Amino acid sequence: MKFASEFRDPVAARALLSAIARKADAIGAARARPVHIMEICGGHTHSIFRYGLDRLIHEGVEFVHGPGCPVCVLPMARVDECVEIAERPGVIFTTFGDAMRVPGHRKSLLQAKSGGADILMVYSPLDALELARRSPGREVVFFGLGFETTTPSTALSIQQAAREGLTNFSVFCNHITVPEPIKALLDDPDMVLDGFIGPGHVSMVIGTHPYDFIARDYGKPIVVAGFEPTDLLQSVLMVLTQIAEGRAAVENQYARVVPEYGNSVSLAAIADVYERRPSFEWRGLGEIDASGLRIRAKYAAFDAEEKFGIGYATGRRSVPEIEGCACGAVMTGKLKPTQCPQFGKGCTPDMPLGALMVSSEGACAAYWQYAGARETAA
Amino acid sequence: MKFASEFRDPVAARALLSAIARKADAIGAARARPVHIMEICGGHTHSIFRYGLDRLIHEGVEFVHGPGCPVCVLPMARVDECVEIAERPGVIFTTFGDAMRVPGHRKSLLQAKSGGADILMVYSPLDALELARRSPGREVVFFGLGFETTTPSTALSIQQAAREGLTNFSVFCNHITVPEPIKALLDDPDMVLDGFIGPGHVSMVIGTHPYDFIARDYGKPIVVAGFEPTDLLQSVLMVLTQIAEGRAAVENQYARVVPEYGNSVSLAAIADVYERRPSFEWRGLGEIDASGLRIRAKYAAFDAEEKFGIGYATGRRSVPEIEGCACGAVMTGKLKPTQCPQFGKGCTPDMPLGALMVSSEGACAAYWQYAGARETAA
Amino acid sequence: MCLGIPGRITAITDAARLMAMAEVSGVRREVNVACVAGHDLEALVGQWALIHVGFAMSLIDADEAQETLDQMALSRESLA
Amino acid sequence: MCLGIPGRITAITDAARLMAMAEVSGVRREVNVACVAGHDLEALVGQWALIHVGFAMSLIDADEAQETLDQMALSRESLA
Amino acid sequence: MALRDTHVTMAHGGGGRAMRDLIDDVFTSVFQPPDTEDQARLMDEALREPGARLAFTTDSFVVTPLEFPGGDIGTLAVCGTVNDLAVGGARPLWLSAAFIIEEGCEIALLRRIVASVAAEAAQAGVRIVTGDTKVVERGKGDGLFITTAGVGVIPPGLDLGARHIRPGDAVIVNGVLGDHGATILAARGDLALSVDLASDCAGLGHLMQAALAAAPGLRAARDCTRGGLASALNEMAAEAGLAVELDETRLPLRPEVAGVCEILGLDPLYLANEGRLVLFCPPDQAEALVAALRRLPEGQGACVIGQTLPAPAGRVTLRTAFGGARLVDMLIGEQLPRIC
Amino acid sequence: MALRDTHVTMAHGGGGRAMRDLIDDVFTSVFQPPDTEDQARLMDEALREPGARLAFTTDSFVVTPLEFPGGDIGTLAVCGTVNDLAVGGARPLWLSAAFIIEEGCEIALLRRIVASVAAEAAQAGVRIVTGDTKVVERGKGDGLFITTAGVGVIPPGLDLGARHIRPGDAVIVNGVLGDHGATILAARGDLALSVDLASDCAGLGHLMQAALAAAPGLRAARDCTRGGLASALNEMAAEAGLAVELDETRLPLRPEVAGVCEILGLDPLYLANEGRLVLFCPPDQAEALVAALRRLPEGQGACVIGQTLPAPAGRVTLRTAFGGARLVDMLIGEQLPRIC
Ligand code: SF4
Ligand code: SF4
Ligand SMILES: [Mg+2]
Ligand SMILES: [Mg+2]
Ligand SMILES: [Mg+2]
Ligand SMILES: [Mg+2]
Ligand SMILES: [Mg+2]
Ligand SMILES: [Mg+2]
Ligand SMILES: [Mg+2]
Ligand SMILES: [Mg+2]
Ligand SMILES: [Mg+2]
Ligand SMILES: [Mg+2]
Repeated sequence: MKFASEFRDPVAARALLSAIARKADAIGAARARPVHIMEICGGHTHSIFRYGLDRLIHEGVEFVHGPGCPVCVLPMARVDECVEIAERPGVIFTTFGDAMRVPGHRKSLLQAKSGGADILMVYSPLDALELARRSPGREVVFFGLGFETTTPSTALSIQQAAREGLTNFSVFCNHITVPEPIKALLDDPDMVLDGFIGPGHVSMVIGTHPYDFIARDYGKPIVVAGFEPTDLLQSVLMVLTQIAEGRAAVENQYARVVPEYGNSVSLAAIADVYERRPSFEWRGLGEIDASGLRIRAKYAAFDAEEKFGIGYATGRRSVPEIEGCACGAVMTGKLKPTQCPQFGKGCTPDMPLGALMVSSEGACAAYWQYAGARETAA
Repeated sequence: MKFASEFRDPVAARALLSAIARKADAIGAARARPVHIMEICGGHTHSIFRYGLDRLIHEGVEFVHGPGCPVCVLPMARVDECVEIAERPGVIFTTFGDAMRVPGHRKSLLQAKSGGADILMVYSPLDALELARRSPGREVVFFGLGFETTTPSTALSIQQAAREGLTNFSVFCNHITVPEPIKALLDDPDMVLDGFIGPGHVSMVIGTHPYDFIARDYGKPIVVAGFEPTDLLQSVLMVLTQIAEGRAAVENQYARVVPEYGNSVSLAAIADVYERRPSFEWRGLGEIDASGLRIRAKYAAFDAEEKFGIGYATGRRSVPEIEGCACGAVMTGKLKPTQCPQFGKGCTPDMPLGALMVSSEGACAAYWQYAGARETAA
Repeated sequence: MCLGIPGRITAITDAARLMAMAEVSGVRREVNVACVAGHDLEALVGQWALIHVGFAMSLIDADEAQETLDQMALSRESLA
Repeated sequence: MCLGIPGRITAITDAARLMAMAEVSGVRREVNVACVAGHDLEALVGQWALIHVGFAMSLIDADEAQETLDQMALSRESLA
Repeated sequence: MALRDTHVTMAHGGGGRAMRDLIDDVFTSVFQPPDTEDQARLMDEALREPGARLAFTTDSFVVTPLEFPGGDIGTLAVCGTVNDLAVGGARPLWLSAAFIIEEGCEIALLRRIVASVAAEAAQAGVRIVTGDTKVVERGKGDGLFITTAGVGVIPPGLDLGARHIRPGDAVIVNGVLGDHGATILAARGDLALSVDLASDCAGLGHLMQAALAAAPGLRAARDCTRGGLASALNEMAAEAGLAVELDETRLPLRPEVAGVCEILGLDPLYLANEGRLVLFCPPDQAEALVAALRRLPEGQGACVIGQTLPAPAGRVTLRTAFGGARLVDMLIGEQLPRIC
Repeated sequence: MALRDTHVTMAHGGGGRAMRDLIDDVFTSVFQPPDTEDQARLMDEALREPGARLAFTTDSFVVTPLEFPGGDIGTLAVCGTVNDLAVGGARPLWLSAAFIIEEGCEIALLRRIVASVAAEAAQAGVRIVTGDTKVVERGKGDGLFITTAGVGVIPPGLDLGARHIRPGDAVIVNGVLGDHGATILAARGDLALSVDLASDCAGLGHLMQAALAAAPGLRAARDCTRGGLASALNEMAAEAGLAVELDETRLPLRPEVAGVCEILGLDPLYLANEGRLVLFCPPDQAEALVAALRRLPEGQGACVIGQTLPAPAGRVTLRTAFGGARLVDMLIGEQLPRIC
């Protein structure tokens, strides 16, 4: 596959691993005193485990798995609201596949579907739009979730629905943004991170400048990275190099896809359709100021919160999360997944308790699934 | 079963058969010159075959099976309209079971159901009413068909729906009346009938006087009969007795159920809800003046013809019936079912062509099913 | 046509809607009794009626039934 | 998060709605090209784009890709 | 791992851990099949006897409601296949059981039905040796369908079949007709009938062994399921090339079943049974056969109901109480309640 | 009588003439079962051999769409059960086939699928000896479900099974992975993907005979169906009490299948197959085994993909192209397309 296979070259990977080892040694990183590098994006977590990079890399480099899986950080109360909408008569609730298993307080969408709710898995909001066109008697709701990468797709779909005058299409908006939770993490006094791998696909939309504050205000290196294994290794090397050189800058390893100033069409669509919520709740992290988007009043006809009088629209706030999970500590790098008392006991991928066990992107699920952490736990 | 088993007594039956034989001999009835007695009602046809009375009775008495099966005489065009209504989105079309198999031009209700139409078999219009109460989002249509026996049940159901203010219940009215087709038969110059067995359950609603014209104007005996085998035999004996005595009167063998003037509540309900159509089409018999009922304007909200703009309401008339069937001749006693060129060939109970093969009440179907006429035909 | 069957009214189930329980050979079904109801609904209990498509259409007259049977017995005796 | 994958635009399928056919390893899917469309839609045909949830989100810059690969080769040589 | 879910979701059909847990916890733990491989490996000494033959049959079971007075879809699934083996003279040995589960099915219900399957199999002396589960989306199933297949062994020299029936043979049933069909009609609820009836569902393997012992000349037997006694007799008369004449006064029928039929205008000869069979034997062995059947609970109501006649081939008639006769033809489609 | 209907109605399930016509015209005329009784009576000389055993298995088949590139539900229903017999070392002999048909199913479609069943059975050298049809109401089925059960004979002395696997055994597959799963995902249409792929659906009975001949030390084989290669290996590793290590560079995969997986975020190791099996044999017989498999059309892509290790018991890992390793765990529920 062009623009992918070239970046999976084992020889190049070995070279990068050696270079990383030398650089790590040079800055004195060791198992006892590791350099902590957070990959913000769940896709990067996925790649690390899929290719076994965590086992291959120098033992002085420790990956900290960030909050960048929008499925994982969805709070239970929002899932409850999805279920509530999906169970309304006449509704066809459409969603990306991996959101189906996220537990709410009562049930997941998968369970609601088994109970009779009309829930349909789609690949794209365009498919939900097409379904709405073909089902004039039904209300088609699309479960809009995701970071800045995904936000343009729902914004463009809402604009298209408005152009066509569709009256039976709406989006249940749960879009969130990357910079705000990173800022929250950096503000944590217990924070141990030495640098960041920046999210490649978020950045293709927003560009690299939204991360300037990380380098400028907090003095931490960040390298926006592609998702292939050599992309990741090269980015780690670039972070280590900055550390070695005492620099902190925003660098772009993924220039083949990420333009410095992002994508103007996407940004315009987002700005037209969405506005910031004062605050939004993240599973494991709690409320974070200005971290979520909502649909602007001019598109209220396509806003499921308005149409169904549900969620932030009603002023109702979230029900508390479940007790006893260490997701926050794992997400901020303070604990490893296996150090959570629930890991593999109360919390497993088939009955997830915390955020990070939900999607295969989640740090705990990835540990379980790919890293064989189960044996460690058992 | 009380009021039934007593009338199935083989000893009494044998006595009645002997009395009939003597009476038949007395009036000179013989295989070559039989007395033709028409049982108007399909229920009587059914009993005759179920108990094998046609084989037991004196060979000079020949039963002619009348037009008294409302399922059989339903014209194809009306079935087409049923299908049209049933296939409308949102409709639940409810019907008595035996109407499901009646062929229309395109298909039967059974076939429409297999094609996805929401068609439900019910035992009573009350069940359709209850379904409408429980299904506020759906339009529940009841397929009202039947003679005067059944008409009160839909009239009372419509009155009840009106009292409750139900807006999603309607009746597709195909009710027909007995006296008019009998008059049409009697007016046929080729008519060969010597007397009638009158329909017991129709008469419990309308009483016996509506048949006065048969005796008075046409000089034919008629005995209103019950449905058990000895009821039928006794009624045949009463007809033969009238013939022997040169009388023609309306007599009531079924006095345990049939009051002389019928049932006043039923008649009032019919009069309140229904009015006569100028004319109605009968399968095999064509249009017969004043032989069908329609829902009065004051109950238009419960009239499926009005609600769906279908049928006689639209002024559209019937599509012609299929060629080559001898139903009319069989129904008027001119031919026996086995004499129809289609019997057992183009026309069988699983693929009925004509009216009389449709329901097991139909003369041709009864011949096929119970009398072993198949071998005769084959 | 017009399948009808004798059933015994065993209880009034909903006086307002004129509904009663009818029993045929141990089989129970709720039926409408509008056509046979007099002033005293309860008086129906224990009576036999001709049931058709969920409606009690006519009360069955036991005397008339007996008379019909007697009539048949007559033709039997005349045979003997 | 944000599963994205390089695909080649092979045809414009609905210019009004900005839809095009994209191909990934022989798998075809119609995608929206609003984010990458310039004045001449047809110019997209043959280009590679990053596809995410049915949208072409960004054109892939082959020169930049080569530069990144060169960069990697460098660390390989520095190893040798 | 023990299943924590209360309802079946699509995950339980996906081939992964959820499916394995469902199978292990709900099915395998109860059936305890002999092999871990997805095939049972079996042998029975009777199969090695020269002249012995293997009997093999299958049926899918679809019934609404899944549970009803007298049984559930699980008892049906075992009895139906055991009976298809037994009526051919085979000793039923092993059953497979494949479950197609609709998303949303309650797991507690599933456990009850699996328990029924196990109990009925134990009663019939057969083992559930292999199985399968599939989950289909809501609206693409009806709660649960079960398909069983059965393997048995026919001892050397035994050859039951309609072609052995001779004119004059006695026609015998093992009990009252139509209980199952009438029970299901009422249990379904949509006709709003209420009646104290229970399905006749029963495994007839032991009964057939008793029949073979009592009437060595037994010609053929068949269980009367869908389409009732009438359909079974029509099939057999056609295969035998003979006529069957039934005696209406001898047909065993509960008043409640007759009542359901009178109300709905149905013919009890066409009502489904799940524990009834019809047997053909030489007339001189009929008495012994009936007596032997009556000794077992599932043969309590056994009686002779008619006889075979040389012709016309394939015709079944019913002699009525007053000497009339009517054809008992094959049903056309399904029996639909009549109104008129 | 020849069936004149174009679509199945409830009448075709009612036990009467319509049902008989459907069965006679659509099924029996094609399968020509050996018996008119509702049980097949069978014997195969191989069964009488001392030490021979009977193998018995079942599967229900539910697939949307019913017809897809490379096969249909009928080919699946035969191949699936033939393969379950074959991978246990049995020679497949007889199949039962039970059809649950949704009201409204097109009869022409039914005929095509029945023809597929017959053709695939002929190809596999098995006979459809008994069967059943049921009709369910619209909205209570999904067009058609087929349940097959299969009976075969395992020759004396042959005992394949996961418990015989030893450390160091070679792990072998017979061809590219995931074609069936990817084909069905695309054919379903709801993801609007279009790709030139065909199901790998194939009967593997002949291939297993070739494998047994080439590698007399063959330990075990299993077909990789729902849950894919990963699930089959996890089950076998657990049963064997060993670890399995796969080599990523050796896994045979079509670019199109990889493409479908990349787009949807799926792992091809979990994609369903219907004509793929995984075999375990002593390392010194691996080469001969692969060569023998490659000689048959259904073994064209055969190759060694890994080996067994003594521990940890039940663990399956994948060695990646650059020497990393990841756990290949049992799937949790179904694989759901990922977006993020
Ligand atoms: S194991 Fe579960 S509860 Fe613990 S940190 Fe991970 S996701 Fe949260
Ligand atoms: S056989 Fe058919 S066409 Fe002929 S009279 Fe009877 S119903 Fe009519
Ligand atoms: Mg069978
Ligand atoms: Mg059976
Ligand atoms: Mg049978
Ligand atoms: Mg299976
Ligand atoms: Mg359902
Ligand atoms: Mg199997
Ligand atoms: Mg299988
Ligand atoms: Mg298998
Ligand atoms: Mg069967
Ligand atoms: Mg369906």
